[in-house]
This record gives sequence, structure tokens and C-alpha cells, in this order.
Amino acid sequence: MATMTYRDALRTAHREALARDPRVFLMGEDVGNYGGAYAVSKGLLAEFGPERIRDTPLSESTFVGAGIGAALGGMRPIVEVMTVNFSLLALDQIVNNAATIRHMSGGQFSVPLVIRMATGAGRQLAAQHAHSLEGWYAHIPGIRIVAPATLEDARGMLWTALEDPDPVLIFEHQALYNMEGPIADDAGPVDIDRAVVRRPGKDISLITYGGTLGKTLQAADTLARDGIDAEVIDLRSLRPLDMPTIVDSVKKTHRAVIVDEGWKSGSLSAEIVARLVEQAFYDLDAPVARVCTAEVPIPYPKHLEDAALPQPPAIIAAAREVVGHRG
Amino acid sequence: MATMTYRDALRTAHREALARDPRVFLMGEDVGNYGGAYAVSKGLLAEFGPERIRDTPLSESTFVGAGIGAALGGMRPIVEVMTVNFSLLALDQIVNNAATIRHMSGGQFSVPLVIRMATGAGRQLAAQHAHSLEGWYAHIPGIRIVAPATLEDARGMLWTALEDPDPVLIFEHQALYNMEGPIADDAGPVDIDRAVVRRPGKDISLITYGGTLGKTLQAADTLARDGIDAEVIDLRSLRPLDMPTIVDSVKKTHRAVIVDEGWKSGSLSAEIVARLVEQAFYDLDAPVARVCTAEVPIPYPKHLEDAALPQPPAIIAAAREVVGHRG
Amino acid sequence: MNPTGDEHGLRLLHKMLRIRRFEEKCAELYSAGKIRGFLHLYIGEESVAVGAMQALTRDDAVMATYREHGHALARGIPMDRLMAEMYGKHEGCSHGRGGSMHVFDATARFYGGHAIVGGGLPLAVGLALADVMQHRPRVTACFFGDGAVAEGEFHESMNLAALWKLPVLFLCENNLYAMGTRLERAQSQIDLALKARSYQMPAEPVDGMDVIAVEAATKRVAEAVRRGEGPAFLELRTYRFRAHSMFDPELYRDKAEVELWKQRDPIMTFTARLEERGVTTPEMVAALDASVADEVERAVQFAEAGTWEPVEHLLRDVYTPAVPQPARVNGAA
Amino acid sequence: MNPTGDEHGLRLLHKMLRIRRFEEKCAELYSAGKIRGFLHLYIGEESVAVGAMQALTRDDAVMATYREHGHALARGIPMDRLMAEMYGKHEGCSHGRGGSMHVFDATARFYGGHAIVGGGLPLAVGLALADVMQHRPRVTACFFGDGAVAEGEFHESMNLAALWKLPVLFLCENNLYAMGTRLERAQSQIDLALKARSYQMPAEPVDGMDVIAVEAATKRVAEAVRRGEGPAFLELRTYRFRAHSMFDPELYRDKAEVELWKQRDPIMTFTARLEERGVTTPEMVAALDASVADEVERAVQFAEAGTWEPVEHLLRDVYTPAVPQPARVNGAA
Ligand SMILES: Cc1ncc(C[n+]2csc(CCOP(=O)(O)OP(=O)(O)O)c2C)c(N)n1
Ligand SMILES: Cc1ncc(C[n+]2csc(CCOP(=O)(O)OP(=O)(O)O)c2C)c(N)n1
Ligand SMILES: [Mg+2]
Ligand SMILES: [Mg+2]
Repeated sequence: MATMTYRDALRTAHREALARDPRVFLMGEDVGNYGGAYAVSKGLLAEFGPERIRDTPLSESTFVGAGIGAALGGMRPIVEVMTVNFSLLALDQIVNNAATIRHMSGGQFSVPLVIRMATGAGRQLAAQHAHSLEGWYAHIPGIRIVAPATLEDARGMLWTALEDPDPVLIFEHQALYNMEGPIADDAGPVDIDRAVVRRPGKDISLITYGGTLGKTLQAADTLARDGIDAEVIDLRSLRPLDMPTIVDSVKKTHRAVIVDEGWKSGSLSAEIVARLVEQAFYDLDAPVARVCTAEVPIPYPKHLEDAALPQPPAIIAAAREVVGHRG
Repeated sequence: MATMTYRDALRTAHREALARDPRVFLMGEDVGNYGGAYAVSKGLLAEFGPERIRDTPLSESTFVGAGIGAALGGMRPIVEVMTVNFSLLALDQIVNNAATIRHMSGGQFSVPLVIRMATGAGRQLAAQHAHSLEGWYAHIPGIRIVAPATLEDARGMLWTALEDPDPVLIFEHQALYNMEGPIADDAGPVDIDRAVVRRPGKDISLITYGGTLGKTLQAADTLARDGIDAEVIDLRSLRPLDMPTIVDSVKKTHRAVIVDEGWKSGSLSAEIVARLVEQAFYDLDAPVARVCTAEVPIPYPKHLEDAALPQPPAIIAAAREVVGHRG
Repeated sequence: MNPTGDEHGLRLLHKMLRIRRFEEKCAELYSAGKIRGFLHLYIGEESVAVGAMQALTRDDAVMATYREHGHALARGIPMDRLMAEMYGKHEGCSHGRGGSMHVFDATARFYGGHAIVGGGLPLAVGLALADVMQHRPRVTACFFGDGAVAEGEFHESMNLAALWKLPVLFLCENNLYAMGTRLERAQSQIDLALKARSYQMPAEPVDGMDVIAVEAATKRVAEAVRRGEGPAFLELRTYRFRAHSMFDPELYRDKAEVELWKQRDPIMTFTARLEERGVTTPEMVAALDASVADEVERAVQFAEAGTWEPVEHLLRDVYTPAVPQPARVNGAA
Repeated sequence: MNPTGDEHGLRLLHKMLRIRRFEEKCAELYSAGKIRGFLHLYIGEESVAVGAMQALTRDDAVMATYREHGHALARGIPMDRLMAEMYGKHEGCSHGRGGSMHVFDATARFYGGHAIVGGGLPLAVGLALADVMQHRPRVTACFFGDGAVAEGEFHESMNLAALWKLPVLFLCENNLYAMGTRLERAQSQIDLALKARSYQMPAEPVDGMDVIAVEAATKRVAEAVRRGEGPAFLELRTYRFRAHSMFDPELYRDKAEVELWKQRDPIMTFTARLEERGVTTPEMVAALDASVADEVERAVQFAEAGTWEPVEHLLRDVYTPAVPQPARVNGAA
């Protein structure tokens, strides 16, 4: 057991991947000399050299596209995009190329590419640096979307993603980089297909992922003191969604709240509600509730940013209301 | 009453807008000499000259961004993006700028910009020309999304959109351009806030918009022969959604099917299901069903493209199944 | 031309004729409803793809646009499989999924067929990067139009390739128009080689209507690229004789201009040159053409006889089947 | 310098000092937790914004980046409202919504404060287009860094502005680094004026550390732009003395390099020049500095006294209130 931060876990994962497979390299803005905008790759340039830790010019569309091309050419690129908002500059490459080349070529070419980016709010970075678009990306067929919420996942998802023959996008919530905790020395790859019950419970299912897992667990603790035994599910994979785990939980609890840092309308939370209606309608004893981000570009001041985001009190209130509904 | 096509209605709308307001101009790839990729602007260059009908170089991000800037500078630009897939190249400008400038400036600057684009499949254009991303765009606060499905709306929505002080995206389904029909000579602006019941019915609500309205009405006719009286709602505005109209309908019919050409996961259909659960859960006598596009980049061959898209038989089958559920 | 030169000249002519006749047939088949979607013909530009491909080995890679039938044939994708792709048949080189705009072929290292203008350039940069990192002396030939030069991805890709000295051969097919937009109305600087040089990349214009000139320039430049001297840019000056696509009424250019360029038809002029030099006779060319017509006919038959992928396969090829499982599974509560 | 020149020199010095002292205070306030988010200081580059703004009239427009406090002050946004914005107070120039990276001011025609590198360039092109279409002899001054030159939006915006001869003044603040990436590692061609010329746009490098040189060059060029001669580009060679942002450990550059550039501190050198010419005495400068310190203090007090926007306002300013209704409503079944 070592103690490390989420950032350290990510760095360890990179180091292992780079050491294990000569086809792996890291590319992105300031991943080298600067050590990464969030210091994830600090030290890797010294360890692996500029061939494998590649600083790129500011040109999101092209370095993401070059990642796709390098993947087609037999490499296993990890492309870091500093922040999810900047990834919009590369969306053509991600949606029109990475997600479609396998299909357009009739299955001849796969794109074994990993794209990592920071997502989410909470650090007062305002309207061009703080959105949570991972659920939005989950709309696109041809790519996989994962969101590590724990140290184990930060360390293990990269490995698994690199073994995936198709493009995988890893979303790292900005607020998690400093999260610290113990992790097994031999922590390794993790299954990215399955959601995980992070807290078992019987009265209500709280479904979340990434940056809001901690807040949801916190809410569950408070609810427990009120006698409401909440089950907390960490989705981990946003595309595909592990519906069996979700449905099993809801079949047991008959009630659900979804906590999602995306803007509410058209967020991933909506898809989960829709699938619960499709797959477990008669098991639901109350409407499924959603706690999401208010539909506003993230404001700079802390009190407004806090008010815009899902917070434990709102999760608790939503859970209480859902539990209060007639069965 | 004149007879015209959807394309003609759009062109008439442009002509009227250009004649009425000197601040209005049209800008985009090949809108001038070529007459527009879908011939919407054919003849406008001759009529209004190259100052107001502006052919741009291939540079989606910049000509969309220039539209935002021109709107900030007091103009009323209409920017045509040929096809929704190409708009991904301009997504940074749309999401990070058009949608946020009013907010970031604390309300000092509005962006009265209209962006039009062709959307949807059905013409065997394959995986980089045929997606339906309008529902996806509807996730973004700060912009409005409309989808004209009728001649009146093709003619009237542009006018209303140009009067909106905020960015409005108009999605024109490729398959509609040749749709022909009668339209009042004095057809004018239309309210873009409200959904419209295109066919009243009492047994089930079929909720759709844009390119699938025709297919849904067709399905409703077939259902009527079976004694199922379907109400068909045309959303018209995808953001904001007119929930009162939808909820009123569902409170009457207690059953709903949503027909949406977006890929199913994370499509607008999911948001509508989620809102029905939030706002009308106890009025629902059966799970809400969705008929959407299969989660595959659009394949080229007709039989596969047809199979990927929502079609009347699938709408009919879904409606029958929903009606068949125990109440 | 010496004997080998003679054979070589005939081979080039044959390659150009195959493209011309294939596409003429495609236009017919489009009218007949056998081919659908967008169809962009390369007629008039055959010398570019044919000349340029001469510089590539089988190990090199090719990236092209939606106007890529010529490149596909010149690169050696069998005509019958290409025609089957035009039909959308499962026997097509992209198994029918891609159609005219999305030709792919793993054996030929042909990476598309891209219908987003400029979208292929970053991919070409990445393919070249993979070669460098794997120490393979390969070239990635990236074809694109004059229209693509305006896109941001052109700028970013030129810079990255030059900065990292990657073996990309940028082949800009300047046919003067992007759909209906003439170069002057799209570019503040219409000397495209000069533009390319602003990235510190060697660049030169080439008469794209002359297959021999294209071949010579591409070979010379490709060898430098292969030797590791970094990327290079060629502006291949050419012209499309047909409309942009089957939907284009060609309101934006004079018939006279088209006629003038047709005087420089690369097949016609090269045939004349071969005849002048005694390499061919009109009879030989007629026979060659007849053999090409035959090949086209057989390709059509192949496509006609091809099968439609079963509808049950609809969701195939979105993800790669059978994802390998990780050795151990952690992370469960 | 003549008497007017003397006054002018003092004014320039004052403007630079205001930026310097304001930002030094911001760094303090950041450590104190009063300012949050990302904070990018302009210290060392004051001469660029101050010199360039001299060329603009009140009717002109300014577009800037996330490193824009200097531009905001030089443009005349009141210091107290800017400081309130740094705090996120409702009295801030963006009413607190934007913070350090998103300064806007309608009165000053200051269009941001953009935190997407390169994202402001297309907006500047559009503002200039609006001026041309409305026959207003205005200039849009667009500031951006050397890093932005690599982005596709730079390329597209340069081309469009040049093609349409729009009155944009492209002001590239080349401080040699984009975060930790030195120009040579981002650009295959590091002569940025040469790059700009490849768009047929007049371009020249300027010593950005010399406020007078910046003023002179910008004035000259801005007048040509205003006369309708089309856009122009200036490369303003400068250096940031501080880290990229408050999170940057500056692993990527030598202390010695920073020290060398500090010898060219635009405030220090300009002060020396004024003193040498007898325009100022050390006492005058000290008094000026004290008055600036006062102003900064008052700005802090203003910000401290400012109010937090009520949480109930959260959803404001996403859409413009009171959309006008159309005269008639059609389209209902
Ligand atoms: C990003 C993007 N914008 C617009 C289009 C529509 N479009 C297809 S081809 C074309 C013209 C391209 O011209 P050029 O690059 O010169 O190639 P050419 O067709 O002349 O071979 C346009 C505008 C597109 N496919 N992709
Ligand atoms: C599109 C985009 N990519 C990356 C970033 C992260 N980032 C912020 S500032 C910066 C460096 C920009 O350098 P430059 O343009 O030279 O401006 P300077 O900071 O030197 O003033 C980077 C990479 C961003 N904000 N936007
Ligand atoms: Mg062209
Ligand atoms: Mg810089």
C-alpha cells in the first residue's frame, strides 16, 4: 500500500504504459518541459525523452488528428488535451474521423487511440475552462468514454484503454487531481466495462461518476443518519453504459437519483432516465430525479459557481423527495 | 396561396429579410456564385450583390466566428454552414463564444446571429455528411435551436430568429428541400417558442420534429386505420423545449413515443423522456418509447441507411407496443 | 524514350485511361441510379494521381479526399472492388460502407477517401509520425485540393509536419476551384507554393496536366522526404473538366474556360506525345482503350453480381469485436 | 521631446505604472485568496498595450486574451471596476461573471478577455466586417500571443481579413513562450512577420519593450488600416517576467534569460530615458508611483466594498431578456 494522489496515480499509469509498450507515447500541449498543465506528466520527459513525450504546438485539431494517424500507423498514442473546452477545436477529428474510420473502411482500420482531458468545474475557471462535456461525448458511436473517479481507476483505466483497439476518451475531473489516498502497490488494469457499486444500500440508488462521486458518497452518509440507506453507483464507463448494474440496483431500491455535472438538458442523466423507463419502468416507485449543473456557462465567482454545480444538499434533498413519494 | 418547395420558402425568407433590414447579410461557402450547396440562395447574389451575399473560403471556424463578431458589431448575419458535420469545425466558436459572450460579459453584449445548416440522412451521403446533431446542440445553454419541418416554418423561422437577440441555430433536414406544397402569400414570421400539434389524437402522443415529422404523420395514418388515434407533436424548438404542450398532450393520452433522427443514446429523445418522468410520471400508463437512429455512423448503401434511420414501420410498432401495455 | 521508357509511357497512358473510362461509366451509372450519394469525378486530373503514384512504393501510405477514384485506381486498388464500393456492395473495397467518398484499402495502405475538406491532413501527419517512430523509411502521400488550403487544419498540419520533419508529401491538387469558388476568391495569396514555403517547407508548382512532369517532380521530392529531409509540398496545377459533383449546374465558370483547359487534356496530350515519338499508333491506343473498356465492363459485372450486406449486420464495424480482457480486474468495491 | 512630448511621455509612464502596480497587487490578492481561478500577469509587457492603444480612438474596438489586464487599463476601463471583476463582484466590468480571463466593457468597446487561444481572432474579423458594411472608419485591434499563431483560427482569420481587406490590426505579442513552449518548439518558421506576409498582409516586427517604438509603429500602421488599405500585422517582441500563471513552476526557462530581459524592463528603461532627457526627476516618478499606489488602494477598497450577485440571479445573462414577439403567428395546425 502506497499513498498517492490521483495525479500520481495517473502519472504512474503513464510511466508503466511507456515502459511496457514501445508503441505508447504521450503527445499534447506542454506535456514535456512544463510537466503538463495539471502536472500529470511531470518528470516523464526526463525519463522517456522527447521522442515519446512530445510537446505539440497549440493546434488541437491537428495533434488529435495526428494521434489518430499514428494509431493507424501502428502506434499507441496517448493524446492529452488540456481542458475539455479546448477539445471542441478537435471535434471534427474526434467525431468525423476517430469515431468513423473503422466503419467507413468496412472494418479494415481500427484506431487504438487514447485521448485524455481535464473536465469539470470547481476551481473558478469560468465559462471557457470548466464545463463537463463527457456525457455529451457519450452520444457519439465509435468511441468509448470513461471517467475515473478513484485512484485505482486513475491508475488502471489508462492501461485498459490502451489495450482497446478503438478510441477511448478518458475524462479526469479537475477537482480530483489532488485527491490523496492509499492504493495497492500492484494496482493494475481495471475492467472498464462495468459500473461499480461504491456503497451498497437498499432504499434508493444514487447514480453518478467522476467528480461528483465524492459529493454523492457524502450525501449518502448524511442520508444514512436519517435512516435512508442509499446505494451509490459509480458509472465509470459513460459509453457504453453498464445498464445491468444500474437496473439491478433500481430493481432492488425502486428509486433513483442521478447526479451528473453536465448541464441538465440533454445530459447523460437524461439517457439514464430514459433507459430506466425502457428497462425498469414497472420497478420504479417514484419518478427518477436528476441533480445536474444549472444551465448557465460556469460563472467565475465562487458562490455562483457553487450554486451552479451539483452539491450534497441538493443530492440529499432530491433523494429525500424521491423516497417521500408514494410507492 | 402559392405552391413552392421548402427550398423556395427558405429563399423567400432570405429575400424578405435582406430587403427588410440592411443589417442582414448571408455568408458561407458557395452561397453566392454557386447558389448554395442546396440551392437555397440561388439568385440572391444577383439580387443583393456580393456585399450582402458573401462567399467565404473553406474555414468554418472563422466564418462562424466572424458572424459572431459581425453580430457584436451591429449586423444581423445569417451564416450558412453547408452540412452539420462540417459545423464541428466551428464548434469552438459556437459553444465557447456564441453561447457564452453574453454571460461572460455580464449581459453587456448579445450575439444576434443566425446559423443555418443542413442536417440529417436519407440521401446516401454516408458517415461524414449525414448526421443529425441538432438534438446534441440543444444541450448548450446560451443558444436556441429550431428545426423547421413545414413550409410555413421554413419561411417564418428565419424572420423570427433574426429578431432574436441571441444566437439561433436553424437545422434544415436535407430530405425536406424538395418538399412542395401550398403556402399563404403573406406567410410571415412564426412563433419559435411553441411546439405545435400537427395531428390531434387521444390514444398516444407521437413527439417529433424536422425530418421525421412526415414519417410520423404517415405512421399516425396507418395507426388510425387500426383504431389507434395518435396525436402528433412537432417540437419546432429543440432548445428551449416547449414542455407545456408536450405534457398537456401526455396528460390526455397517457402514452408517448418519441421519434428522433439523432443516435439514440444521449439524443434529445432522452431529455424528453426524462422531463416526462419529472413532470408527468403519474400520468404515464406505459413506458415512453423512443424510435431513433441506430448507433452507427450512417452507412452508404441505401438498405443499410434505411435500416439505420427511424422509419414508419418502427414508429408504428413502437406505438402499438406502448398502447398494448397495461394501463 | 527508350524501350523501357516506351513501356513506361504506355503504362502511364493505360493508368490514365482506366481512370477516365471508369469514371465515365460511373457518371452513367449515377444517372441510372446504380450509384448514389455524392459523386465527384476526377476527369481531367488523371495525370496528377497517376504521375504522383509513380513515386511511391507499396509500403508508402496514401491519404486522399472524396474525389479519390483516380488515386484509388492509380494506387492499385482493383477496379472491380472499387466499382463494387461505388454500388455499396459488400464486395467493395470498404465493404460497401463508405461509397464513392470513402474508399479505403488496407492492402494498398490507402487510408481514405475523406469527405471533410482538410480532414485528412492531420491523419497523414500522424501516419508519418508513426513511421518515424518505428524507423521505417516510408512516405505518406497526402492529396488535397486548393480549397483545403484555407482550412485551419492545413496550417496546423503543415506546421507540425515541418516542425517535426515528418515524411509527408503534401500534394495539393490546384484545380482552381473549390466547388464554385475560384482560388482568387478564397485565398489572399494565390501562389500556393509560396504559402507552403512560409512553413519552411520546400515547395514548388508543377504542371499537373503533364503526367511526366508530375512523375518527375514527385519522384525527386519523394526521395528527399524518404531520406528524412522532412516534408515537402507540390502544387499540382490542374483542372476538373466536369462539374464539382453530379448536382452542380456550373454557374460559376465559363464554358470557354473549360474548353481552353480541355485542350490540355492530359490523356489527349500524352497520347499525342507518345504517337509523335512513335511509341504508339492510333490502333494501339484504340486496342488499349478497348481493353480498358473491357475491364470496366467486368468491374460493372462484378459490382452487379455483388451482394448487399445483410441488414442484421447494421451495427458491425462501429467497434472492433473481441476487446482483449485485462489480465486482472481491480477497482470493484 | 517637446513640452507636449513631455506630457505625453509622462502619460505613457503613468499608464505603464498603473498596469504594473495593479498586477503586483493582484498577485498579492491571489495569494490572499481574494482573486481565484487562473491569473495571468502582463508584467514586463506593459509597453505593448500602452503603446498600441495610443493608435486607437474611442470608436475603435479591442479584442484581447486571458492576459488582458494591461489592455483593459490602457484602454481606459476604470481600475476599480477591473479590480472588482478580479474579485468576482457585481460591480466588476463584466459584473463579476467573467473574472480575470474575461474582461468586457461595452463603453470601451472592449470585447474580451478570451481564454481560448486564438478564439478571439475570428471575432475581430467579424467586428471589422461590421464596420466596413456600415461604412465606419474604425479599426479593430486584435491582441494575441505567439502561441496563437499555431492555431488554425489564426490562419483562417489572417486569410479572411486579407482577402476581404478588413480593417483589423493584428497585434501579436511575441513573448517567446506559450506556457512552457518556446517559439522554436512550436513554429517551423519563427519569423512571424514573414509568416504574416504570406497572406499578402503588411507585417513588421517591433521592439515591444520600447513603448515609443510600439506607439509609432502602431500609429503608422493603424492609419493605413483605417484608410481602408486592409489589415496589418505587427509582431511585438516582448517577454513576460512572471510565470505563465500562478500555477507555473517555470521549469522551462533559465533564470538567466529572465534576468537578461529584465534589463530591458519597459518601465525602467523608459523612466531612465525620461530622466535622461530631463523630463522627469526621481522625485516626480516617486510621486507618480505613489499616486498610482493610491489608485490601486482605492480600487481594492472598491472591490472589497463591492457586492456579490445574489444567487437567485444565477441564470441571468444566458439569454437576453424580453425577446420581441413577431407581429403575427403562423405555423400552428
Ligand atoms: C469542412 C468541409 N467544408 C465544406 C465541405 C463541402 N465541400 C465539399 S468539396 C468542397 C470543395 C473543395 O475544394 P478543393 O479542396 O479545391 O477540392 P476539389 O473538389 O477541387 O478537388 C466543398 C466546399 C466539406 N466537404 N468539408
Ligand atoms: C485552445 C487552447 N489551447 C490551450 C490553452 C491553454 N493555454 C492557455 S494560455 C496558453 C499559452 C498561450 O501562449 P501565447 O499565445 O503565446 O500567449 P501568452 O500566454 O504568452 O501571452 C495555453 C497553451 C487554451 N487556453 N486554449
Ligand atoms: Mg479545387
Ligand atoms: Mg506567448
